[in-house]
Amino acid sequence: MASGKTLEIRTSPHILSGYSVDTIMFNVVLALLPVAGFCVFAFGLAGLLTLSVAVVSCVVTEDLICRATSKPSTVGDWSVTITGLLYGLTLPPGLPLWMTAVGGVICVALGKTLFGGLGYNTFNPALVGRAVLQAAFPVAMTSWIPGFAAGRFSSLPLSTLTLPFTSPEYDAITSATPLALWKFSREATATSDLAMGFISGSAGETSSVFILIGGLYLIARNMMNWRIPAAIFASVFVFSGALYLVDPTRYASPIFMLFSGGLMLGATFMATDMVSSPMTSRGCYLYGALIGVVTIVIRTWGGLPEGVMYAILLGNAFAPHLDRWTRPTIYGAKGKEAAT
Amino acid sequence: MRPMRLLGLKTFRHGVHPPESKDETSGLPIRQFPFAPLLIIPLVQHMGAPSIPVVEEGQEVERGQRIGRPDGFMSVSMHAPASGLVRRVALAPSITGRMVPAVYLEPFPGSTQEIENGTPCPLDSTPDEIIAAIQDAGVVGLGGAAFPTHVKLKIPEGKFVDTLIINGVECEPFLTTDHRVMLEESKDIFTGIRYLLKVTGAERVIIAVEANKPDAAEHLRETFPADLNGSVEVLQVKYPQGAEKMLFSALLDREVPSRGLPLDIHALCCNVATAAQLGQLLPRGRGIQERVITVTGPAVKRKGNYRIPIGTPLRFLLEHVGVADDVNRVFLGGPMMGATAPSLEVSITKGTSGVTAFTNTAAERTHSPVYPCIRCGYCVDACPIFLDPSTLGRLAATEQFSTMADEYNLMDCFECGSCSFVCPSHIPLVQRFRASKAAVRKSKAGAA
Amino acid sequence: MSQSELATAPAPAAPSIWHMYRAMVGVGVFCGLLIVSVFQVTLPIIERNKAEALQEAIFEVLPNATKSTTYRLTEAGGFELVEGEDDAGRLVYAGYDDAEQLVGLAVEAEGMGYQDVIALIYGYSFTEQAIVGIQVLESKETPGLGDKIETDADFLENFKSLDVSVGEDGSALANSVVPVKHGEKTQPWEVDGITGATISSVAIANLLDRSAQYWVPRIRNNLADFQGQE
Amino acid sequence: MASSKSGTDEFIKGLWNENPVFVQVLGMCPVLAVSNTAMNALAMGLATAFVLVMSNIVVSSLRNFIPKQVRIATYILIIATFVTVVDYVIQAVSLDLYKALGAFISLIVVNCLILGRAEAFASKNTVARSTMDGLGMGIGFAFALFCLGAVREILGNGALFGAQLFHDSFEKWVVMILPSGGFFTLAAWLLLFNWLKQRKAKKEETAALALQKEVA
Amino acid sequence: MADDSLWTIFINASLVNNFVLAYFLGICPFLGVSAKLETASRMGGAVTFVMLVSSICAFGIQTLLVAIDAPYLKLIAFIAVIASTVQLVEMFIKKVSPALFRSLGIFLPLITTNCAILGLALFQTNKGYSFVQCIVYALGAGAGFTLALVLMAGLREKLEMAEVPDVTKGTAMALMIAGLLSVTFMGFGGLGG
Repeated sequence: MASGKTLEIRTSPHILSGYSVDTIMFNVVLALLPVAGFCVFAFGLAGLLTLSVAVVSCVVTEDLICRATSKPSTVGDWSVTITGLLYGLTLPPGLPLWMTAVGGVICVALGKTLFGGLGYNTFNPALVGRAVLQAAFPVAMTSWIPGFAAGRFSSLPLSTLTLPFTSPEYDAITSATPLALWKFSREATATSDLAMGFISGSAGETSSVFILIGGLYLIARNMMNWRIPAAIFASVFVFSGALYLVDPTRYASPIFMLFSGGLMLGATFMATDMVSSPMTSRGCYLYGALIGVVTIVIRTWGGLPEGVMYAILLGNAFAPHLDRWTRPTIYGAKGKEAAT
Repeated sequence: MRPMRLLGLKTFRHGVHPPESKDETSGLPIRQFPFAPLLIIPLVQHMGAPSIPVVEEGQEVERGQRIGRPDGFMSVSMHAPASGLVRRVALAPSITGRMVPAVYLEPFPGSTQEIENGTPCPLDSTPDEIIAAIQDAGVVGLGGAAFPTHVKLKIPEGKFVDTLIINGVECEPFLTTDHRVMLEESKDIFTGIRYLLKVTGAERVIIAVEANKPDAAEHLRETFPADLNGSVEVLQVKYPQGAEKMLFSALLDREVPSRGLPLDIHALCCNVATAAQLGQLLPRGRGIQERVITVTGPAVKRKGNYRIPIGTPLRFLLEHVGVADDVNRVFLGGPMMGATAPSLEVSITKGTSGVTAFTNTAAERTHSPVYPCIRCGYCVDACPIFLDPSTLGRLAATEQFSTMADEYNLMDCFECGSCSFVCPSHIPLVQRFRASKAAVRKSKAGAA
Repeated sequence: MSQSELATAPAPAAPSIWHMYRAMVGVGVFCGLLIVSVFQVTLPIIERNKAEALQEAIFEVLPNATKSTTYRLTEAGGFELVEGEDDAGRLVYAGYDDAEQLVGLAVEAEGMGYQDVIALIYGYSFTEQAIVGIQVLESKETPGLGDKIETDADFLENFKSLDVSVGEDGSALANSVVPVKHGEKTQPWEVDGITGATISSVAIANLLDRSAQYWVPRIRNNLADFQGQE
Repeated sequence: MASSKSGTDEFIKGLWNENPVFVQVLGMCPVLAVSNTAMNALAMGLATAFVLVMSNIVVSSLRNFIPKQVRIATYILIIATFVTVVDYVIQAVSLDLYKALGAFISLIVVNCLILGRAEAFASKNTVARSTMDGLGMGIGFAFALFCLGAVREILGNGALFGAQLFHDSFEKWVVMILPSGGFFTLAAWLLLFNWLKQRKAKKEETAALALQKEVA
Repeated sequence: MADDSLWTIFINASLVNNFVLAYFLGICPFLGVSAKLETASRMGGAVTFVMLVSSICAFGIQTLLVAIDAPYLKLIAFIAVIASTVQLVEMFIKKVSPALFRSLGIFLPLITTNCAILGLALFQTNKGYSFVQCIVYALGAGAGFTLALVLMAGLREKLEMAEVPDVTKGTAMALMIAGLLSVTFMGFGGLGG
């Protein structure tokens, strides 16, 4: 044996599980690809452009901020790609691209890097961008184009290429989302259409099936906390089901509530953002239940047809408290007094 | 908290599943290891006060002869692992990196493996006599902690033990010593158990074996003496089940109070190899001269389970079994809790249960970059004592040590390494906790 | 800042009670004089400003009116002319044209909007039995969305002639004012909503309905009270 | 307290180095609440400045007349008086402005800046110096409010002082005139100030280092 | 307006028009006392309590001022009475419950000049609330203030352990969080309708 060999000293443990932040993040991106693919299929060029601009603006912003602060670029950990993809999937396709880009900058700058970057964003960055954009451009953010339009691969909605900082003009055909239809005219949408995505809505919220496939993949690989979506779905189902039983004409059916709007996407990919969600198991159940209940409250009694985004942001704000309240009792705490 | 019973097997809550890596050595019988040209026997091989040397430089000793006497109750005797010449009584490097007093012993060429018998301690002695004999035999916990066994067995007034647990879990990856001992020395184990039951007054004994050692469990069941009250319990495979606290909650559904002792829940845990040693030594009146050690890891050429004399220098050991050229890390113990050998000059002690050597390529994985904590919660789900390693890690990074100790129970951490193992950000959590604990102790000492 | 520091400032040797009284009373007198004099000076201007603003709003919602008087709902259910600056009680404003002919009444109404209370004044025309104009006095509706209730041309078109005719028994409106989705207005008592500002437009329709249900029958049953002016 | 400073110094410090909003972060409620347009912001700033100057003058001229024990009560009384005065004056001048500023004029009374200056400065200094201090702080406050209001109005309304700046097709950033926009804009200004401060500190540090080297 | 249901008043005061996040009232304690959860929740409790007391006082003063027809004394009367009431309450608590005083006491003088208290008094007068409505309004405002403060404290404690860039540290970061909370609370819009 080579006697001059230097040994490296490290403290235990000396083996690791093999999971790494970048592999987890990369797998989330993979899980999002079917959803993104369906978005492009349903909304054509508009969907493709919205997603691309969202991702590019987020990635470029992060890279530039890293450069400006002379830190090594953190683009390689894939987290900002997730942010960009998720953010793009929450936007209405056909949103003026300059707004998409502005929102992307807000996502990364306000939502993430100014708080210290990966691991320190207290709110889900994608939702920060979307919420600020919703507040800034309420009209543009609630103008939906119908999916599966003829010629969607050859032409763009009028609003997409609006010049920066100017107001968009809209095509004659805009359509209401299922939730808006229900809220303002009590029209329910067929469940099969909801599940398969033959509806209008944000880029990524229209196909529940692909969202669930992505979610199941991540759960199977233990890269997502299944308790959060489970708790959200359960609380939404129970709460809206109870209301539905009280008065089916006033309150929408629980199935409709589950499959409409951004609930699927939000519960599966946004609420489960590791950094901004609680860590303890019981905390995750409470967090999910809170998000589910607030969503239904806003949808049912609030002024907006959709409330998932706000519910998740509120959940993020509660996350530190949930972690604190549900911190597990340590081993042996039972007999602590007896011992001392 | 109820012990989990998945697939009908008991276990504790949380914990991790590192790759076991035991197949290469679990089937290899224990083999005797030769004497090194120079044995360096540290006089601190256990928790507590160092032994006091009773030999002088230039003195000839016989194998099994006492060379150190205990310094008070919290200390044990030390015996010569080989017949030979005491070269020096001086400082030697230890695993902690500090220099400790040691006896340098040069075995006579052709020194026999035969051992001289001392005064036997029969099974019908009084508990106090047995305890004295155990201290005299230099027995310490062979699982790794090296806590003097007789101290543990001394039951204070007013306390009692109802269950004795013999720990054959061996949850550390790579290590197979306990496995082999259970297969090959079951007779000694049961003899040891009889002594232990006698000393502690326990009513029953439970031998705990993980499900990945079915042959050992089977063998112990078959040879279990009919007159002994007890059983062999097979547990689910999970790390760190070998920690006695985890064993108590898995087997008995009892939790040792925070900063309390197993005695508080009327249980006592003893490593299976320790029991085997007792069974071997006490009836013959001998002291410990050697122990079974698994030498393994990707860098080791002739892996195996060896009976190695105490004091064998690491360099001699590795040269004898042969290691790959690109070896770059050697651990004393397993990869989860074992310590890195600071140099090849340290020697095998009573607490060494294994020697694991890694090559560059095998260690590559652990070189991935450190990311910020993403609060994935893996560590929270892994920690067997339900701490919040994520928050503790952040607090450690910002040096909020008193918060860590007062609000987040830092001092309950026993550094099993589960959190660091699962951390996808590769944050050296255990390392931070060790440093933080040291800082807390220092400030407490300063305050007092 | 300030308060905690102030509280902990060490107290010097106590001055006499007289000093404290002198200081408090002195400052009090000074302050009182200042306030009362400013109040006296500004009061008429403020009253005039308010009256002018009100007048403007009344003429805005009653297109043909050039003169207005204020009436109060009496406890008996009738209306009496309000003299001078008295503004107690529930008031309505009668508008007259150049020929001193009563053209209608302006009524103030409030209701909960999306964010906060929306306050508005609307004009009720006797001849048309309809609301002929509204003006929002106070609203905190979302800029860009909810504030369309003040700017959206299609929406304001509703109130050029919104039917609030009284039903046969004279105690309630023949048809309630109801909000409908944008572009689906078919009846004169329906309010064509604003897409994207549904809540705010519905709020307007609802608060008009509530107010008209209360006022219009009372006004019609006491028409004579307003004619007394001539 | 800074007895060697001239009146001009007292004036200047409030404008920049001790700017009540950007540096001391005082009186945040009106800063955020009524800064949605430049006009409102400026009006509010000037109203606050007026109350600040007047109360500083009165407090400093009465400083030997008011016993310590009742000073806070009398200061509040004096401030509340001037606030009431301002309240009526604005109502008389412009009803629209009064409506836009709403209850926040009355709330000047609890602006910690004013009580803070009365206690920390006016009660210990001459009338002249207190006036200058009040003017400096007041104008600094109004200036900061204007900075906020201008940004919010330009982005949120495409206008400044009600005059349209851009073509009709300018898309208004509604968020800027919403409450959250107030928080964000002030945060952005503070970020800018922090950045400038740090850059200055860094420059001084490097200059000092260079000097040290030269000396060595 | 005065015919609002109590539930509507409560929801509006606490969530839709949250005093801190929509009206910017009580920003100073919001930024100043929100670094630690412990103090934040106690401050919230103290403010709610003082709001309740001063709301009742303000209702009484307003009734009196209307009776003697002296509207110009409103501001002075409010501020003076609220300040002295808080002092009296402080002394009373100190005597009756020293434990409560220890947890709330240090905040009481700070609260006197908190604009949320005076704002509450002015708003309830402007809205012409009845006595019961005033109490519900005060409770709602207090609950909303406490909620905002506690959420803020939780997030700030979490960020205590973050490697926040130097430019963002301090008030700027607090304001950014407040802005994000304010955006979040926009979701409650229309709930009180």
